[in-house]
Amino acid sequence: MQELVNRAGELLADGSVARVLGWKAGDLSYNPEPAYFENAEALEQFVYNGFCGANLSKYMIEASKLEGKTLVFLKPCDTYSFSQLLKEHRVDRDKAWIIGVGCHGKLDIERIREQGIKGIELVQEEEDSLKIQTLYGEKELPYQSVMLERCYVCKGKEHRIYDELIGESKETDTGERFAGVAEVEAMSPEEKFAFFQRELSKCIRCNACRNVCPACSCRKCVFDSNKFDSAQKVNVDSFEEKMFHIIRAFHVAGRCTDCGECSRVCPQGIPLHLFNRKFIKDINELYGTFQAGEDLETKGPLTNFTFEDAEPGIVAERG
Amino acid sequence: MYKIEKEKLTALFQMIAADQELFLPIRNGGQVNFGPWSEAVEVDLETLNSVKSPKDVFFPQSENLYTVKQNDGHMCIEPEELKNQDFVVFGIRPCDVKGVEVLDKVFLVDPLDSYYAARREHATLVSMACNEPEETCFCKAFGIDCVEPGGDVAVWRVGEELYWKPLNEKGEALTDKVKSLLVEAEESCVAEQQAAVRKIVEKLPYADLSLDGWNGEALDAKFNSDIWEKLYTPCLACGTCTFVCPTCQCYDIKDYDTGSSGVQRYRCWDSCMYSDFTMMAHGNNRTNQMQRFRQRFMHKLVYFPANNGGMYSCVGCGRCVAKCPASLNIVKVIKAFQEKGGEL
Amino acid sequence: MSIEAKTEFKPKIVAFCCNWCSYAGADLAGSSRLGYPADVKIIRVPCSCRVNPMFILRAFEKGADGVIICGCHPGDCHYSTGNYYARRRMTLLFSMLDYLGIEQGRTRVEWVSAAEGVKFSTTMNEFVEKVTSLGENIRLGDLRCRS
Amino acid sequence: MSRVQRIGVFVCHCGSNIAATVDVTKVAEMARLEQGVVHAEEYQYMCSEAGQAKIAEAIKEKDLTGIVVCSCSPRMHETTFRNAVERAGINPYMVEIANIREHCSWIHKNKAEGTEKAIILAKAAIAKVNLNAPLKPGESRVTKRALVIGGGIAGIQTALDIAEAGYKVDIVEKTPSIGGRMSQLDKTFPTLDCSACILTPKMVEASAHENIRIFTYSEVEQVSGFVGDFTVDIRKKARSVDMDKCTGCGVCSEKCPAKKNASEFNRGLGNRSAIYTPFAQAIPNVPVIDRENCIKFKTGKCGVCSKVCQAGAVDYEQQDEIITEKYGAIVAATGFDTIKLDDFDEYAYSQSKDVITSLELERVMNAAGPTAGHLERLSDGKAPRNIVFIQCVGSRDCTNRGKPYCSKICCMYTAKHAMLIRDKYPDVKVTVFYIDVRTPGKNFDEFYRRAVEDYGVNYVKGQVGKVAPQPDGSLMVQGVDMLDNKQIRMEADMVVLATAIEPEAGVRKIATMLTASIDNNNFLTEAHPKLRPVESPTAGVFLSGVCQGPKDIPETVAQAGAAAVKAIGLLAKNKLLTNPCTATTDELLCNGCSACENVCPYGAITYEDREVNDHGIREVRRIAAVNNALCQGCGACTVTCPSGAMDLQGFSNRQIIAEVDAICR
Repeated sequence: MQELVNRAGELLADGSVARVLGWKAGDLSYNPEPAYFENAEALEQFVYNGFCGANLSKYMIEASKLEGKTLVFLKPCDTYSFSQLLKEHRVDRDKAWIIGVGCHGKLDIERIREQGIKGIELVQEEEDSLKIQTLYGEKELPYQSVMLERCYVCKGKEHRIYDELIGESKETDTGERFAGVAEVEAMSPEEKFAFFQRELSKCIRCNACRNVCPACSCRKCVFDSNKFDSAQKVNVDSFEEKMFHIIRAFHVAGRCTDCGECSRVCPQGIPLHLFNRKFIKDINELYGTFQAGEDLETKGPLTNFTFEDAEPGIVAERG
Repeated sequence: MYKIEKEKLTALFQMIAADQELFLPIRNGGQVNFGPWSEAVEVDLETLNSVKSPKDVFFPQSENLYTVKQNDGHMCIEPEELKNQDFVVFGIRPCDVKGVEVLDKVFLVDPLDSYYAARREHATLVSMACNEPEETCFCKAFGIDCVEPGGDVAVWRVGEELYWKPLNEKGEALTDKVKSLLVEAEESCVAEQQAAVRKIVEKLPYADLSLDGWNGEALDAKFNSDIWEKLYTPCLACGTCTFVCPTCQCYDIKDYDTGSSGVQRYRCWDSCMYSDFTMMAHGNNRTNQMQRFRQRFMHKLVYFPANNGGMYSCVGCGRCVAKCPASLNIVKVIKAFQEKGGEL
Repeated sequence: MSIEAKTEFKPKIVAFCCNWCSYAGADLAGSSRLGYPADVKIIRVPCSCRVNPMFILRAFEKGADGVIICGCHPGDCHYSTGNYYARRRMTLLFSMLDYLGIEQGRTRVEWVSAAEGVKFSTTMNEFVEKVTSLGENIRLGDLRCRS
Repeated sequence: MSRVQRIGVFVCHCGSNIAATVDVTKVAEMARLEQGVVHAEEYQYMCSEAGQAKIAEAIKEKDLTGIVVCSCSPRMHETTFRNAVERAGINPYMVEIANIREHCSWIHKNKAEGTEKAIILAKAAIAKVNLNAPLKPGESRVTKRALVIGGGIAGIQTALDIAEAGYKVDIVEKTPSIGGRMSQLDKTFPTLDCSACILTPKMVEASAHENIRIFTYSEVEQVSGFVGDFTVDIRKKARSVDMDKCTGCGVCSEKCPAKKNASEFNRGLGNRSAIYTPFAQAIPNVPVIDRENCIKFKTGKCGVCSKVCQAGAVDYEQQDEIITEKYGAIVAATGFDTIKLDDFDEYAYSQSKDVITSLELERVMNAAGPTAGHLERLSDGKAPRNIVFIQCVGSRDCTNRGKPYCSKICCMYTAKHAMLIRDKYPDVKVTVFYIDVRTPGKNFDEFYRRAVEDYGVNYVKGQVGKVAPQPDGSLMVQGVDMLDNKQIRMEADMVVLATAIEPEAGVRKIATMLTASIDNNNFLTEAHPKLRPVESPTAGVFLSGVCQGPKDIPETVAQAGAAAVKAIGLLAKNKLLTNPCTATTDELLCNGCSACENVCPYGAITYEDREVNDHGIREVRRIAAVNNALCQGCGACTVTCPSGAMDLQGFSNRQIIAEVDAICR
């Protein structure tokens, strides 16, 4: 981490960048926040640890409007989001100084709490394990057991776009990316319906999933505007939960890099990635493997077609 | 003071729910929220905070106000029926009880909110003391004692027993209803645990959070401080903090055209974090996120106390601390001003 | 389609037809007096690629029991490529609806040329029969719209 | 549009067409209750003078801002009513049609049902009109030049007529010479005059005309733009001969050592050299080198043609050339070919040289053909004594090996062939197997009867099941005589197949380039089968000749002229009004993400950095800009735009949703 601080300090000092976009130590050991640092003094609060899951690429939309370059620290998966945003002209490459940071997988505080751990005073990251001091005694957990869902199906620790790289990474993808989707696909219509009904009924329409999503970069979301008179502030009816999440998933289909932020931030722990990943799975199966944000050239699957594309009837045929 | 064995809780719930609605913390899809009791649901009294505060028992996230119908060219208005049945809220935490008191200040003053008032009138609150406060708790800062529950009935969970103490007539009435399941008990039975929990509260990371300087007088100094510019930057402008908050009371009023069964005029929670919050014909009086962000905390810590004899519209439940996607929260705001002494 | 079922339940069905092929196909069905149930109501759009998934969900929200999209045959799009985009969009949307446990039979895409009055009418008859057999759309509707 | 509308609803009886199954009075009554409706009436024929007058009247009296007509399909009368309201002083795009005839009264027997549906359709139209906004068509210029694709008799005639009217016109022909199928024919029915004699003068006239440019051995590569302003890339394939230098002496072809190449012009019955002109009267009379079979190109050696060419015209280095030209109108005259007979083995076409198609027979009978006009068996050169003609080979054939339609010309040309043979070789026996003999057309039936009565051609109603080549080289023909219902076995020494015709292979590619639709049989479809037979549904694209459907020469020439007139009518205009139902961007919602640009088939969307004032926030943003002249209003962009910044005028998101809501109530 010190390496990051030093390098940031240099670049600030020699004026290569006007500010640094990184993570600032929180008031609890697990809640660092995305923050700008303008000088060395501020950098003292810089932190990079297992709880720095936040994907900073979306902040670059605003940062692109500021004077001078912004140094941004991006994890491997964050760089997919950045290049997708670049492809959509939402960020300015010339305004960004990208330092790709290593990643050992990021931690999920909710998973830690699910282990029955309460009153967390201090979390210490050790090689492969977490030492957690709580008001109710000390606990130890294997690091690998409490990572964010996305880390178990990591797209790989290779940065897609960067100016320089600092730090080592460790592969964490022990899971099967589409297992969750396949599980639902295997259900009967009734089970599927019940499953999503249960999950979505928790939705409080706080829009955290949308507002954190790098693909949901619309200046004004259709659900906030009257263009479709589709503006909604709340799910009055269970239909509206579906409407919101289906359309959101559809709007980011072919653009979603599967960064997993939506699931990370949902206060009700709804597995929102199951929507986006369903589209990704279908796209891969029907139109050939596609990974948004992998490069800047490839045409998105929904702004593209082939003469031989499957007919919509295939949905029924697949059963 | 009475007590009842924990195994008998289901019997207790059955008895309460026999002739009225019973709301209590229910675990569904891995999350705990308040909901109506039934044999089918999984009651969870262990989890400290429900994700959504119980406020929506009284102030639902959305509720229809009235329906406008058209019969061959003529308009007619059908108001929504007000709550007219008694019901019980069980397991509401001391901080959330305080939250309801905050809402009362808004909805039970002139002009009275009849929808809210009807629900309050018919509700009996069974408030439950906390056993294991968490690092996110800071109710103490607002003078709340998490082992001295308010409401109509106070309950403590000690060992295998649940201790039950009516606090007023409503409480007595409910107690009479379920007397057959209760046995007399000594006040002192809970004292030991209360002491133990109070000790823990002293050790909480936010134990010494001070609200010095947060009051009506502080308006200009706080409002004009440029700390806000630094504080708000990570804010994603989502509504998580406001929607999990037990005291946020802002709402919007919208129409929904149901087609054949008329146009429903309903109200729903709104969030001062949203760009169209208080949007007016000319546009919006808060044009950027800093202003929206500032509004939320100024309201809770300055405007509200200024108008309500010093009562803050925050109760330290810690939900925003736990849930903010950008790890922002009211504590960070309060501290930031402490450290910088409000200046800078 | 069982007669009883038909008499007790009449589905609401929205058909989006592209102006150049399918709408003309529907006209031809009409001028050829090729009947199909009155439950089908047609909305004219310039091209199948104009059909936004939001329109389809909106129809279901407001009480439709089935939605069908008709466009020119692939290769014959008046705008040359519109229906290719529509094909991908609808395939993915339908797949998502299926994933959510919504009955497959409630949505359909059919390519109907201006010359295929017969196909239009048979398609609509089939579709109505299918939707009728599925009954009222409960899973994907806003209950406020049901009285 | 926020402004409150004053809507008038007009319900048409269409005589009894609508009124019989829809209670029009009820429809008008119910419409009156809808939001914005201030007037509703019904009338016998809304499209009539009187009907339109009623609309105008109501507009004046009730100060209407929007009109809903419940009548027949908008494809029928939308324009009629738009013009009517415009004359009455309101914007033509404030009209919506509820199609209660084709989509309602004509298909629903039960009056209650029909009425209920008609009311809903009316409500949907009313809901839409409530959100209509006045639209103003833009203007686009007209390039005063036409393109004719195909240099057969259809293309030549169309080009000549357009040129005669004083407009420039280019012909693009993919083979080395214009002339097309007609140039392959020997004689024409029913007059029996020589095909070349009537075609050649037209070819010469076309090539000599000051307004006509001819690109032979060329193909259309790409078409962009729209009516009045098409941009077309034409590929001039390398001819390997300099057209300016070549004198057409023909020595190169004589001296060319690679002589054994099947002659396309003679349907492969004769040979040609590698450097060749397809036929004597070819225009231009300039040879091409068939690089596939040219020794020089295959081995690098040879080069005889260039040695013997006095003019030094042979140029092995020549490259394909792309010519880009603008056109106001495009006429497709791509013509036809005979179908492949691979699936018709029972006729032994592939097994015996003496089983030929009628088009091949044309070459055999032609003085310039492979047999110099002598009727002889291609297997042994012997003169045939028994010739059997088989009709409808692949025509009126609903198995998927053939074509469901009637090729139309076969009955007549077979009568012609039979007659010519009997005339020239009276001792040759001619039998024709037919399903029906179809002779509608001036002097056609007379012609056919002459064949039977004066020339003793033996017509047998029935189909041939098998043609079996015999060891002695003769052909055993097995068929049925349906009239006296008996099996027939007869020996023939030559069999001629009246092979079905189908559109030229390249037509699908061209149709796609022109965004002109084609039917299941690859014929280009007309805008209206009766009322607009020579126009394609795509504005500015016209149809000439067999590419639209089977035709004989006089029909083709007539349609070619008609297509020309339509093109001239277009070229005569200085400006065109463009469809105002185009996409527009809401600059405050646009993300500048390029999604719309990626799906626009017309390249109508570009991006510009524009300063916007977003509720007080002033900043420069990348925003999509739609070129209204290019936008054709398909709406692809509107769906690909997640924020809904892209919307389509006349079919806006809110309009369509309003219709949906109205229908689902």
